[in-house]
Amino acid sequence: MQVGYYPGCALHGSSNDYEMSVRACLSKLQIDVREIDDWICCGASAAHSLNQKLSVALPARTLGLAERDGLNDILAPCPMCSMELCKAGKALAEDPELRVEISDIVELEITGKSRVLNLIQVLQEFGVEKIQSLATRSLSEFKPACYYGCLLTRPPKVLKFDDCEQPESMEKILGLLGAVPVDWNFKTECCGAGMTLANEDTVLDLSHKIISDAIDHGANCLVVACPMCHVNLDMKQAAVKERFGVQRDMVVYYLSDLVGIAMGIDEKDLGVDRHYVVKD
Amino acid sequence: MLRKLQNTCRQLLLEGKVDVVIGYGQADSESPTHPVFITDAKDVKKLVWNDKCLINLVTYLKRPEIKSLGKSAIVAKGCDERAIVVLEKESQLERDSVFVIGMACAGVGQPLLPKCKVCDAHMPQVADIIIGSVENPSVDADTRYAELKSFLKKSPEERHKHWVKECRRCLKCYACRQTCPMCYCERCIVDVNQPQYIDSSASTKGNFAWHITRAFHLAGRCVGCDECTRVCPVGIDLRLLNMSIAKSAEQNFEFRAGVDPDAKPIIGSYSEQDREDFIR
Amino acid sequence: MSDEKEQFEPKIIAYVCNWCTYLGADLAGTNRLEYPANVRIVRLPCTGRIDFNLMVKAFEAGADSVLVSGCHPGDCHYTTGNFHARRRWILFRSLLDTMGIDVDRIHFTWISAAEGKKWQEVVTDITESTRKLGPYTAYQRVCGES
Amino acid sequence: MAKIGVFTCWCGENIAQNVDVQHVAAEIAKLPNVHCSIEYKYMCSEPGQAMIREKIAAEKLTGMVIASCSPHMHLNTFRKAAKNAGLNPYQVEMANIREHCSWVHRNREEATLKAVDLVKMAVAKVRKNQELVPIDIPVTKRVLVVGGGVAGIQAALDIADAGYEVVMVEREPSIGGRMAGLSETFPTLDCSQCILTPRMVDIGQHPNITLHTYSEVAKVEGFIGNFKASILKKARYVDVNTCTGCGTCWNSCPSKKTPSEFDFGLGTRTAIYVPFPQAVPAKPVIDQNACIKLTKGKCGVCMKKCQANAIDFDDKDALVEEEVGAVIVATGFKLFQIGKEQDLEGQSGYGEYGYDKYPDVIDSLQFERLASASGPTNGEIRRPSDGKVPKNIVFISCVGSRDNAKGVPYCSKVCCMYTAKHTMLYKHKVHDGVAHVFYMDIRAGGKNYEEFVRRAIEQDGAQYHRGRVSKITEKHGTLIVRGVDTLAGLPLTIEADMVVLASAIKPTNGAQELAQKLNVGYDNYGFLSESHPKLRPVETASAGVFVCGACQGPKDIPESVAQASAAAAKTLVIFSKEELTRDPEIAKVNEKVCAGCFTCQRVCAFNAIEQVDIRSPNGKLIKRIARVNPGLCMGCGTCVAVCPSKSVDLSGTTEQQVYSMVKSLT
Repeated sequence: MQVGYYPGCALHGSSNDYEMSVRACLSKLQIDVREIDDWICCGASAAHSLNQKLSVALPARTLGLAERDGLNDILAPCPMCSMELCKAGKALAEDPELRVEISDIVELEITGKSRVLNLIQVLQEFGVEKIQSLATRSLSEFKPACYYGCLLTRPPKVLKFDDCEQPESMEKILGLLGAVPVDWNFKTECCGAGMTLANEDTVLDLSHKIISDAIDHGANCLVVACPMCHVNLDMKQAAVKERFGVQRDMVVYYLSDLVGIAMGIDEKDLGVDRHYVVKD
Repeated sequence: MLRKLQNTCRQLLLEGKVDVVIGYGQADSESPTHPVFITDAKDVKKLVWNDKCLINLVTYLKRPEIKSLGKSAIVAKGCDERAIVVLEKESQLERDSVFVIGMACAGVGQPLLPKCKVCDAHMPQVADIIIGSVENPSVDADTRYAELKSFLKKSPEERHKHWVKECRRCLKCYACRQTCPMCYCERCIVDVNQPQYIDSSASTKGNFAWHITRAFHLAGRCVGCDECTRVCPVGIDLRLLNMSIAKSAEQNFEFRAGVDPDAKPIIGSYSEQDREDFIR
Repeated sequence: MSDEKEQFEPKIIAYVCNWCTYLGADLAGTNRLEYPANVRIVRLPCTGRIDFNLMVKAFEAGADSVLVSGCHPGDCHYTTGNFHARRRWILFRSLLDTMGIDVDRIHFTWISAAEGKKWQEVVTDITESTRKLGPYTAYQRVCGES
Repeated sequence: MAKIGVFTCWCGENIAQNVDVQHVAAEIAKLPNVHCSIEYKYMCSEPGQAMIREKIAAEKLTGMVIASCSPHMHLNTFRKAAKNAGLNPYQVEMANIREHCSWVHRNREEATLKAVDLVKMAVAKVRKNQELVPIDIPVTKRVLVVGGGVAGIQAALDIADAGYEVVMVEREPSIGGRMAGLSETFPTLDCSQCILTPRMVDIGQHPNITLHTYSEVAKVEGFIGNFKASILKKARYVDVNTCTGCGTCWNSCPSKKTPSEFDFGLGTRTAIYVPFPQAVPAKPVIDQNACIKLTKGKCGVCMKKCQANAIDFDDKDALVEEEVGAVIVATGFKLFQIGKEQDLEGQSGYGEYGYDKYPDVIDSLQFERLASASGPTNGEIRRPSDGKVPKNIVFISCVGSRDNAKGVPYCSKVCCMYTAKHTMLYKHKVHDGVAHVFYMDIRAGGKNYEEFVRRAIEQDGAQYHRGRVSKITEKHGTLIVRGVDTLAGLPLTIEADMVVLASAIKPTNGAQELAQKLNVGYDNYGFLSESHPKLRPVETASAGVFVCGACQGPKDIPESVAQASAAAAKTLVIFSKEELTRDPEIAKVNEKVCAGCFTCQRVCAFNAIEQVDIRSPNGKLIKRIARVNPGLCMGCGTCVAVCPSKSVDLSGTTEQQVYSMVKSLT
C-alpha cells in the first residue's frame, strides 16, 4: 500500500515526535509513505478568516501536487490539516467553476478526487486484522481513554468519518490489539488547542476536565491522533496538575505509539520517551 | 461470424426455440441486402452478414403478419437493438417472445453511414446472444449531435427556408413512417379526417405539419436508426429533426431512447425540477 | 411598409386551462383591466390537454402568435397535468427551433386564478411584441402553397 | 341537421356598452346551422331563461350558445334551463363576451369584432357537441378504516352509528393506538385510558363494526364506491371466538422475558400476551418468536391450561377479502429515532444525547408509560437504570423537530404541550423534585393551552430554560446535561438523574407502502397528502380515500378526533346516495384503434386507465388496449394530448370541438 504523506507544520516542528511515531509504525506495516514534494501550509486556523479563496487555494495546491505525482491517497496525521484538505477537495469536486479558477491560481490541474485520510483511516485501510497478525505483544496493561478532540470527526458533512459525537474507531483498533479502552465522556470535547498561547486558563481548565474524566472512568493513559491535543494534554499536564492539584500522571500516547508498541517497536524509536509525561 | 450466425439460427429452429428467424439475405455480393424470414432450418444458408446489412429489421417485429408466425429470432446490430428496448417499454412486444441475436458491428455502409461514425453501440447490450466482438467506443454528446449543431449555425430564416424547400419535395409516400420501428399506430393521425389534424392534400402546409408530427411523435422514442432518412425516395434528411429532440432529451433529462432499459420514458414522466426558463 | 405595420393587428390564439388562467382572465375582466383585443381564448380543462398539433393548427389558422397558459407548477387542478405539459414543451421548442419556426411567436406562461394583472400584462406584451415582429408571413406562405 | 340557437346577452350595460350586441346577433345569424340568433337584456334573469326555454321547445333546437359572461358564472344556470326545456344540458356552450371582452376592451369596434369571433368559436364548438348523460356508479355502503387509534376509532364509531358497516383493520393485537399508552392528557389532565377505553369497548361491541386486529392491509383494488381490500390476518395461535380472555394462559406462560412493545421496553411480557389489561379484543396472541413451543417445539403449557381449548399452534396467516365503498386511513405516528439509525434519507440521530448509551435518557412515550398508573412502575416515576426516583429531571423539547441539521425541519406541534404536562405529572408525583425544560419556543396555540403551560411554570415550578442542549454525559451515575440559557446568555450545566427527550413525530412504519397501495401521495417525510390543504383537508388524490389523524401530519388528540369526524362525514356523503353520479365530461378510448402503448396510463394522475385484453370468442388474445375507468377519470385530458394516434378523446372537449373552434378563426 502506498500513501502520499502530508506532515503539515506541526509534524515538522513541535510535534516531530508524532512524525517519528507515524513513520516508524507505518514502515513496520510496510506502507510506502511518500512525502508530497514541495507541500505548503494548509492554511489551518488562519487562512479562512482572512480570505476564502486563499483558504481553498492553499490546501488545493497540495492536492494538486499529490495528483501530479499520482498519489490517490494522502495521509495527513494532523486532523486540522486533513480537515482543511478534505474541505478544499470537497469544494473543488462540487464546484467546477471554482475548480477552474483555483487550478488557474495554483497553476496545477486539480480534480479534487484524491482521498485525504487521517491516521486512523490509514490503519483501517491497511486492515486491523493484518496489524493484529503482526502484533508481537498484547496491550492488555493499557486502559486507554481514546481522545478524538474537536476536529477528527468534525465537520461530519465534510469528513464523513465515524460518528461525530460518539466515535469508536480508535477503541476498535486498540481493542483488537488487546488494550482495554474505557468508556468515557470527553472523547470529542474541545481541549482548547486554538488558545494554547492566547488563553492558557481556558486550556488548563478544559484539559483538566478531559484528564480527570478519563481517570474517573478508570483509564491509565490517554490516546490521541492529533498533535494539538497532545501538546495540551501532555505538555500542559504539569501546569494542570499544579493548578488543580489532584490527578495522577497520565501518559498521552499517539495512536501510532500503541500500535507500534503492540508490534514490538522500541518506545525510543516511536519517540515516546520524548513526551513530557512518561511512564515511571 | 457468418457461420456462427447460421449455426445459431439452425439450432434455434431445429430445437423449436423459435418459429422464424428475421435476418439479412442478399442476391449476390454486389447487390444490397434484403430482409429474409426463415422458418426452415435448411434455409439458414440464405443468411448473410456483411457491411451491407443496413436495414433495422426490428421494424418487422411490430408487424402482425410476422407476429402471427410465432416466436421469432432477429438479427440485430447494437443500434437496432435499442428499438427493441423501446417497443418493450411500450408493451408492443414481450421480450421473451423474441430471441435477439446481437451482432458485433463496427459500422455498415460504403461509405460508412453517418450514424455509424458517431455510434457508441458497436456491441449489443440486451441481446440473448452476441456474435463477434469489437471495441465499444465512447462518444460524447457534442460529437453525437455535431451535424445538427452545424445545421443550427444557419439563421432561423434559412432553416425555415430549408425545410419549406424539403417539404415541397416530400411526396407523402410515408415510407419514413412505414419503415420506422416505432410507428406502430393502427390508425396514423395523418389518416384521420375528423378532425383533420394534417392536411393530407399535396400541400406544403400539410407536409410541414406531417414532418413536425412524425418527428414529435418520436420524442423520447427515436433510437436514431436513421431508416426514415435512408428510405426517403427524395432524400430528405429527417435525421436533423429526430436529432433535435433526441439532443434536447439528452440535455434536459439525461435520457437516450432505448439505451437504458430501466429508464422511465420521458413522455409520461416528469420532474418538478424540469427547466422552465422559457415559461413566463 | 412601415405604416402598414402600424395598422397591423396581430391575431393571437390562446390555449388556456380552465382552472387557473381562464379564471385569471375572468378576474382581469372583473377588475376592468384593459388590454388589446387581439387574443382569442380557447378554453381547455388543463394544459396537459394541450397537444403540439394545436399550436401548429393555430398557425395554420393564421395566428401570428400562440399563447399557452395554465396553472403554476404544483397548483394544477389535476395535480400533474402542467408538469407533463412542460416536459413536452421543452422538447417541442427544440424541434420548432430546428425547423426555423419562430419560437418568439409561441409563448408559455403560468397564470393563476388570482393573477388577473399578469394576464393583462402578458396579453399586452405579446400583442405588442407580435406587432413588432409583423405578420407571420413565413408560415402563412407555407400555408398558401399547394 | 343541427339547429342551433344563439342568445346574446346585454348584461344590462355591462356588455352592451362596449359591444354592439345587435351587430353580433346579426352577424351570427348568418352562420350555417344557426337557427335563431337573439339578443336580450338579461339572459340569466327568469324572463331571459323563460325565453330560452320557449325557443328551445318551439324551434326544436339541438344546441345553443349563450354569449354572455364567464361559464364559471352561469354555465350551470343555462344548462339547467336547457334541461328543463328538454335539451341535453351538454348541448350548451357559452361565449364569454363580458369578462373576456366588454369589460377589458374600451374600443367598441374592436370589442364587437372580438365578440363576433368568440361567439363564432362557440357555435363551431356546439355544432360538434354530443349529448352526454351523467355516469352512475353503484356504491358499496361499507367503509374500511385502517388503524385503530383514537382517530380510527372516532371515524369508525361515527359511521357505524350512522347505520353503515365498518371494517376496521389494526396491525397490533389490540386497538387503542398511541393514546392507549398515554398517562394523562393535556390540557385537562384527564386520564387517557379513562376516556379512550370506553370507546374501544364500543368498537368491540358495535353490531356494525367488523374488527380485524393483528392484521394488515395487503392489497386494495378498485375505485370509489367499489374497493376490494385483501386483509392479511397474522397467525394469532388463539381462537378469538372460543377464548374467554380469562388470563390463565399468560399468567402461566414460562417465557416472560420479552420486552413489552406497549411499554417501549421498560417492562417485559410473556410470549402469549395481551398488550395491556384493557385491550380490545381482550384476547391474547402468541408471539411466535418468543413462544417456546413454536420455537423449540416443547412446552405448550398455555394449551394444557386453557379450559376453552382456544390455543391452536397450527394457526396460519390468512387472507380475507372485504368489499368497501370508501377507505379511511388513520395509521398514526411513531417517534423519530433518537439513536443513530434512521429510516429516512437525510435524517440523522443525536449521538450527543447518548440515547442508546445511557439507560436513564428516555423518550417522551417511555415517560408516558412511567407516569401511567397501569405502566411498568404503576405510575411511580422511577428511572430505568436502578429504579431510583429522579430528584432532578431534564426535559428537552425539539429533539429532531425544527432541526434542519437532523433532517426534520417541521414542528411536531404537540411536544411543547406534553412536555409541560410531563413536568406537572412529575411534580405531582415527586414533590421535592425539580423539573428542568430546555426549549426553543413554547408553542401553546389552542384552547386553554397557554394557560396550561403557565400553570406548569408558575404553580408547579417547572424550570424553563430557553436554549438547546449540546451534550449529555455521565458521571458516577449522574447525567451531566450541558446546554445554554440564551436568555441569560450563559452556558448551563445541570446534573440530572433522568433526561426525557421530546422526540419528533414521524408517520408510522409502512404508511408509505399503504399510501402506494391506495394511490395516495405523501411528502418527503412520509406524511400522507391531503388533496387541498384548506378546502379538501381529509380528501386525497384518490377518490373515496380519506385521511385523518397523525398520518397526515403532527396532531394532538382533539385535532385527530375532529379530523376523524370530518373523514367520517365525507364518507357518509358518498353513502348518502344509492349511486354516485359522475360528470360525463371524461376521457374515452376508441378501442378499435388503440395500439396499446399505454402512454396515457403513465400520465394519468388518477390511475383511471386500465389495461384490458381483447380476446376472440375462443379466448385467444387479439390485443391489449387501454380503457378509462369512469369512476376515476377526472377529465383533465392529458391522455388525449399524449396519445399519438388520438385513440383517446375527451367528451365535452373533443378534438373535433377544439379544432372546429380554431378553424372558425381562419
